[in-house]
Amino acid sequence: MPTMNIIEAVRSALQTQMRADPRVVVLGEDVGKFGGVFRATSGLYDEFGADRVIDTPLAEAGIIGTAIGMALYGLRPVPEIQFGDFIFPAFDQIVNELAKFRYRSGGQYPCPVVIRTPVGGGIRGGHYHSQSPEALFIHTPGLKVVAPSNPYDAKGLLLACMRQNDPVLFMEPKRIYRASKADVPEGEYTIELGKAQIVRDGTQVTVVAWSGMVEIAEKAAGLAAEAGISAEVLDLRTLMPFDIDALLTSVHKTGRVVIVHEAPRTCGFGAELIASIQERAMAHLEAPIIRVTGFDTPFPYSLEHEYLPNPDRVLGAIRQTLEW
Amino acid sequence: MPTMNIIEAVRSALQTQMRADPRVVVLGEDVGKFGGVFRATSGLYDEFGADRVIDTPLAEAGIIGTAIGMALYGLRPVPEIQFGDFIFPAFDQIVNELAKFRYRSGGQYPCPVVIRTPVGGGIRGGHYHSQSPEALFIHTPGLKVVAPSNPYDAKGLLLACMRQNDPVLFMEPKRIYRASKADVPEGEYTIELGKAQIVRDGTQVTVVAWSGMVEIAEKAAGLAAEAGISAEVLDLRTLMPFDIDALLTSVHKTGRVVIVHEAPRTCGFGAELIASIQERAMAHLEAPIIRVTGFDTPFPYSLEHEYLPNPDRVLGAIRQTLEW
Amino acid sequence: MVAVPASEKDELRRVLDDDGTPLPGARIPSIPDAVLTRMYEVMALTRLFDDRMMRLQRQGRLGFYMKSIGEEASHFAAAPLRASDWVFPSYREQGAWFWRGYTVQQYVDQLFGNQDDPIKGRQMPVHGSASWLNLVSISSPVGTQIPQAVGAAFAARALGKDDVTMAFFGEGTSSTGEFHVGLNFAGVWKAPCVFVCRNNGWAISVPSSVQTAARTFAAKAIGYGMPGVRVDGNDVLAVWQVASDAIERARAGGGPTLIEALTYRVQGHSSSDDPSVYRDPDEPGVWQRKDPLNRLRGYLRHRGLWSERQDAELTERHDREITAALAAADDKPGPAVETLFDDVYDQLPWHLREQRAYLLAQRRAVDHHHPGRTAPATAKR
Amino acid sequence: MVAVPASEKDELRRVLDDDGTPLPGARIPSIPDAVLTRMYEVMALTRLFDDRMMRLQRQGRLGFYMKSIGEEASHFAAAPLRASDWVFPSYREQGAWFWRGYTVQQYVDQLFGNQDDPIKGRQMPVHGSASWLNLVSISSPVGTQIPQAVGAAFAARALGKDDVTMAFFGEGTSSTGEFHVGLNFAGVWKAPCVFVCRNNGWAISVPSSVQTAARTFAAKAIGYGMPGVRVDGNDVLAVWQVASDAIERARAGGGPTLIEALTYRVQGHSSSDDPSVYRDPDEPGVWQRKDPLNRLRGYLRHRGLWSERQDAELTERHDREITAALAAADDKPGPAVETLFDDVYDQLPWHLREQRAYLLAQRRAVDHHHPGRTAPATAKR
Ligand SMILES: Cc1ncc(C[n+]2csc(CCOP(=O)(O)OP(=O)(O)O)c2C)c(N)n1
Ligand SMILES: Cc1ncc(C[n+]2csc(CCOP(=O)(O)OP(=O)(O)O)c2C)c(N)n1
Ligand SMILES: [Mg+2]
Ligand SMILES: [Mg+2]
Repeated sequence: MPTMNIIEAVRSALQTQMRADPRVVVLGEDVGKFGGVFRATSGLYDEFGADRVIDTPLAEAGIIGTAIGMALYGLRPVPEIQFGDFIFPAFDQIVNELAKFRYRSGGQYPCPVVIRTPVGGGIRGGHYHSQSPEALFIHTPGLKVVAPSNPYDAKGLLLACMRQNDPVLFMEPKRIYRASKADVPEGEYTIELGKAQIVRDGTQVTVVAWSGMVEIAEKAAGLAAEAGISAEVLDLRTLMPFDIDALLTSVHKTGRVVIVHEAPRTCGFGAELIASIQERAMAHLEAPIIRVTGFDTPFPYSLEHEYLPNPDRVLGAIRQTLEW
Repeated sequence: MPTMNIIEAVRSALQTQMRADPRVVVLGEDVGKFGGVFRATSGLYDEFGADRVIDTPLAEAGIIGTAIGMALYGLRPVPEIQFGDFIFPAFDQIVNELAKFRYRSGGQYPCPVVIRTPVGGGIRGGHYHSQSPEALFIHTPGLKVVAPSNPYDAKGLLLACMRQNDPVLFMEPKRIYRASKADVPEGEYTIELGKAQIVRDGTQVTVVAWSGMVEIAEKAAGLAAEAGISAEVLDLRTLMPFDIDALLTSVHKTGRVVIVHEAPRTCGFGAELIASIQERAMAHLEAPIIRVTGFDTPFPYSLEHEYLPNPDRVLGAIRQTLEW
Repeated sequence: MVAVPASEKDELRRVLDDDGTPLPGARIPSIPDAVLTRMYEVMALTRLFDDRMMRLQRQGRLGFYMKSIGEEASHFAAAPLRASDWVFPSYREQGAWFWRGYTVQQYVDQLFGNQDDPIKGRQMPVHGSASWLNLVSISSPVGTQIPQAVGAAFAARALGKDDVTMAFFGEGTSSTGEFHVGLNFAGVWKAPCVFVCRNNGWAISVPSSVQTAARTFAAKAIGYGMPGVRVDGNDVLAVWQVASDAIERARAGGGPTLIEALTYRVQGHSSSDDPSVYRDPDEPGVWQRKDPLNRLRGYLRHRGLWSERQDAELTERHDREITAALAAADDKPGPAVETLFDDVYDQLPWHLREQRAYLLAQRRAVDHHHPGRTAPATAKR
Repeated sequence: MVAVPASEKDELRRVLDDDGTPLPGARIPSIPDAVLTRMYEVMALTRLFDDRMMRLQRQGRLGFYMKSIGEEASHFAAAPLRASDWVFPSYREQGAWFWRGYTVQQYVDQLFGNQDDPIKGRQMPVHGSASWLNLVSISSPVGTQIPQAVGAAFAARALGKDDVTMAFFGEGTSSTGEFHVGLNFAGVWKAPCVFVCRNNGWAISVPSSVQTAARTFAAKAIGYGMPGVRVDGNDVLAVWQVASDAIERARAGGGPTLIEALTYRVQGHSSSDDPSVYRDPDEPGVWQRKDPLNRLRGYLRHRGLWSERQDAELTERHDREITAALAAADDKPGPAVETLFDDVYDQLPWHLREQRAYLLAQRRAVDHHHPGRTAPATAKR
C-alpha cells in the first residue's frame, strides 16, 4: 500500500471517483493546468481535460452558483474554494441556496455538491489564510460538514461524500497537508459519514478534536500519559451529523471531557458538543467540560502560535478537569 | 411619554441621533422616499434629504461595503438590510472586512457601522423572510450583536449603538414590530450594551431569551405560575458581549435553566450559553440546561407554527428540568 | 441580428404598435397561428389569475401574492424554448409557468401551501418549483438563479445535450453580484444560456435610474462579451422573435445573450406594497395604453384569429377553472406535521429523528391536557 | 479625453515607445522635472526592494512576499493624487506606498511583523495599513476594497471635502461581485473615485482570457455609465496623464473613471508561486523589453535629467537604506503576547479579558515547569 500525504490522498480520491463516474467535475480558481495552489488537483487536468477540470474566473459566488446549477442538471461537481477564508463571497449561494434546495423544492431538486476547502492556521497566513469556519456551516440545516485529520480518512471520507446525495463542506487541514503521511490504498474504499474514531484509548478523560487539532490532542494525551493520566482521544471526522453515540460512550467511560478546536471559542462547535453532551449525560459528568480553542480575536499573524491551541494548553485543561 | 411600537421606537432613535450628529447617514434598499418596507425610516428622507437617507442599488455587498468606506472616512452609517435573510450577500464584507478592520490595521481604522435588520419568523414569510442568523455573527470576533425585544429597549439600545465605536449587528424582531407597544421617551436615553434584564422574577428556574422569544418566555412563565412554578425570565438584549454576570446570578439562585431561541438548535447561541454557564456554575446546576429552539430544518412555510418555539414547549422544558 | 451587440446602438426592437398593428416595415416573426392564440390564452389566464388572487389576498384568504399585470408579454421569452430546456424563473413570470403546463390547481395549491402543493408547503406563495416541467425552484434572494442557470447550461453541454437554459430577473437584480458573476461565467464559457432582464422600471420603490448609470441594461452585455438586445417587453411578437433568435444561437453553440425587455410594473411590487407612497399615480396610465394583452388581442383580431365571442368564452372558462381550483384547495389540509423534517437531507439523520419524535410527543402531551390546543396541522391563511 | 468612453474605441493610450522615446505626435504630460525624477527614484526603489525581499524570502528569513516587478509604472496612477486623497490598495502597489511616504523601515517592520510594525504584527507580509498617509488597510479577499473606496468617496463629498479616492486591483478581481457592486454604486452616485485595474495578464495561474469575454477590461465601464480608459501600464507618462485627468474630473464632480493599465506580471504571483508550471517561459521576455523602469530612465536620459552616475549612486543609497532597515528589523522583538487581544473592540470586553488572563497564566505555568518552553513572543520567520 503506498504512503500518501493528505494532498495526495485527496487527489487520489478525486481521480478514483472521476474515473468511476463521468458526471464528476472539478472547478475552481487555479485547479486546472496549475493543479491548485496546494496541488490537490494536479494531474487531473491532463487526464480528464478542461471540460472536467475547470479553471474558473475569480468569483467564489460564481464557482458555487454554477456548481449548484451543474448538480441540478445532473453533474457531480466538486468545487474547490482556494482557502476557507475566501468562502464568504459564496456564503449566500451555500446557506440560502445549496443547503435549502432539496427542502424548498419539496424534494424535487437534490443538490449533491461537495465543496473542498483548506482550513486552519499554523502556516503563517494571518487573518485570511487561517480561519476555521465550520460552526457557520454546521448551523446551516441541509449541509453536511466533514473534517478529516489524516490521509486515510481524507480519501475514504471524500469518496463517501462524492457517493451520497447531500451537499457537503469538506474541510482539509492545510497545516498538515504534507506533514501527515500514512498508508493509503490505491483503489476504492469509503468511510461512513457520521462516524467518529477513537485514535487513542483512555479511561480518565475524553479529548474531542477534529481536523488539524487531532494531532495536538494526541500529543497532549502523550504528555498526559507521562504524567500518569489516561486520556482517550476521539477524532470526530464528520461534524454534521456528528457521532453522538461515540461521544456518549466515551463520556460514560471517562466522565470528563476536553474539547479542542482552532476556531474562536464563542459559538464555536465546541459549544454545541458541550450542550449536546450535558443534555444527555449530565449525570455521568464529574467535571465541567472544558474547551481549548482559538481566542475570540481575528486570526493573528505574529502571535499565531499564541493563538492556536497547543499540547501544553490541552494538558492544562486535562489536569483542570481531573482536579475539579 | 408617548406610546410607541418597535418600528416607531427605531425611527425615533434614528431621528434623534441624526439630529444630534450630522455624520449619521442611513442607507439601504427602499429606505428613502418609501421609508423602508417596514416603514422604520419613514419621514427621515423628508427631514434629512437624499444625501443622508440613501436609496441604494439592489446589492447588500454594496450597502455594507460602501458603509464601511463611509465609516473609515468619518461618517456614521446605519445601513438597513431589508430582511436578515438577505444579509448573506454582504457576509464577506461583514465578517472579513467590517469585523476585522480595527484589528488588522493595528487600531488605525475603527469602523463604526451599525447594521439594522429585521429577523425572526411568525409572519408567514417562509425560508427567506424568517431566519435568525445571530449565531453566525456572535461567532465573528470584532462584531457586537444586539437584539431588543421591546420598543423601550429598541430605542435605548440603538442610540447606544450609534454612540459607540464598534461595528454592531442590530437585530429587530419583525413579528412584533407593531404588536409590541410601550411608553418610550421622545428624547435621548441610552441602555448600556452588554447588560441583560430580568423581565420577570422567579426562584425555581431561569428562562433565558432574546428578541421575539422574550414574549414567548414570559407567556410560558405565566403558564408555569398557574402550575405553581416560579420562573425567572432573563432578556439578554445584547448577545455579544453577553451579560455573563446576570446569567450566573440567576443560575445561582435557581439552579435550573431553559434557553429559548428561534434559530436552528445545532450551533445556535443557546449552545454557547450552555457551555459558558456549565463552565462556571456546574456545581450550582441541579439539572441539565434545556434548549427550546427552532428545529434543524430550513424555516418552513405552512408548518411555521410547528417550527417556532411556543409557550407550551417552553413550559414542557420548565417541567422537565424541575422533574430531573 | 443578435450577432451584433444591439446595445451599442440601443435600438429598441418592436413589431407591433400600441394597438397591435404591425409597424411599417417590421419583420413579422413566423409564429404558427396555434402558437399565437395559445400565447394569447395563457396571457389572458395570467391576467385573470393575478386579478383573482389579488382579490383573494385582499379578502384575507391568501397570505401573500405578487402580480405581473402589464408585464405578461415578457414571460413569453420562454415560449420558443423546448420542453427539455430549463427555466430559472424569478417570482414574476406566471405566464411562463402556465405556458409550460403548470396548472391553475398546482399554482393555487402552492399559494395555499396545502398537502397537494408540489413543494409540500415549504415556501411562501409564488415560490414554486416544477421539476417535471424544468421550472427550477424559485428562491427569494434575487439573482442567485443567474449563476445557477449558467451552471446548468454548462452541464447540458457537458452531458452532450443541446438544451438551453433561460434565467429571468428584474432590472433591480442586475445590481447584484450574482448577476455579474453569472453573466461573466456565461461569457467565458460561451454557455448555452439566455438572460431575460425584465426592466419594469421599479425595484419595489426604487426607480431603475437608481439601479445603474448605464445607458441601458442591455448595454451591460458588453462587459461580458455577449450580445445585448433591447426589446419592447409589451410586444409579445418582438419578445418572441428576440428570444427565439437568442435561444437558437445558444443551442447552435453561439453562446449567451442578454435580453432587456422594457416594460412597466403597473401595480404594486407585491400584495404588501403601496406604490402611491413613492411614485406618481399617473405614471402607470401611460403604460396601460401599451398593455401587452390588448396589443396581442389587437393583432389577433387584425389577423382574423380572434373574436369578441371567443374572448368572452375564454374568460368564462378561465374563471370557472380558477373558481374550481380555489374550492378544491380550500378543502385540502396542510402538510402533515412530521413532513417538517423530510427533505432536509436524503435520509433523516439522528438529530432530526430525535427532534421529530420530540415534536410529535410534545403535541400529543399538550393535546392530552388541553384538547385541540396544538395548532391544527393545516395551512393557515 | 476621459469624457468619451475610450473603451468604445479600445484605444491604448501611450506616450513613450519601448525605450522611452516620445512617440511621434504624442502629447507629453506637463509633469515637473522634480516629479519625474522622484517617480523614477521611487520606481527604482520599488524594483530593488522587491528584489532584496525575494532573496530574503528565498533564504528563509522572510515568510512571504509579493513582487510587482515589471508593473511598477501602474502604481503611479496614484502620483497625481493629493496627500489628502485616499488610496485603497491591493497587495501589489509597493510604488504607491513609497511614493506617499511609507518608509523602507516601516515596510520591513510590517514584513517581519515585529513590535514596530505599524499594524502590530496582525497581518501577513505586504498587507499593511498607513492611516497617516491615507493608505487604507489591505486585506486578502480581493475586491472588497472597491465598494469601500466608493463609500469613502461618497463620505468625502458628504462632508464637504473635495478629496478623491482611488482603488487598485488586478484584472482577475474584475470577476468578483465586489467589482460590480462597487463600480455600479459609483456610477449611480457619481462618486469622486478612480478605479485602477492593473491588467497584468494573470491571476495566479489563470490568464486574463479566462476572466472575461469582454473586448477589454476598460469596456466594462460601459455597464456602469462611466468612462473607461485603456493605458499602456508600462508607460508611466501615459499612466500619469490618464490618472491625472480622471482624478481632476472626479474632483470637479464629473464622477468616476475606470482605468485599465495594461501590463504584465513578469514573475510569480507570490513567493509561493512557480509560473513555469502553467505558462510559456518565453512569455515574460517579450514584456521585459517594455520594462517601465528602463523606459522612464530612457526618457529622463533623453531629457537630460538623469545620468549613469546618478543611477549608480541611487542604487547604492537604496541598497544601504534597505540593508540598514533589515538589520534594525532583525533586532526587534515581536509584539507582546497581551497585544493579541487589543483592537478587537474599542474596549476589552469581559470575555477577552478572561481569555487574556488565561493565556498569560498558562504561559507562566508552563514556563515554570519547563523554562523557555513557551514560544518566545517574537516574530517567527
Ligand atoms: C438579495 C435580496 N435583497 C433584497 C431582496 C428584497 N427584494 C425583493 S424583490 C426586490 C426588488 C427586485 O426588483 P427587480 O429585480 O427589478 O424585480 P421586480 O420586482 O421589479 O420584478 C427586493 C429589493 C431580495 N429578495 N433579495
Ligand atoms: C475572494 C478571494 N478569492 C481568492 C483569493 C486568492 N487569490 C489571491 S490573489 C489571486 C489572483 C488575483 O489576480 P488579479 O486580481 O489579477 O491580481 P494580481 O495578483 O494579478 O495582481 C487569487 C485568486 C483571494 N485572495 N480572494
Ligand atoms: Mg423591476
Ligand atoms: Mg492579474
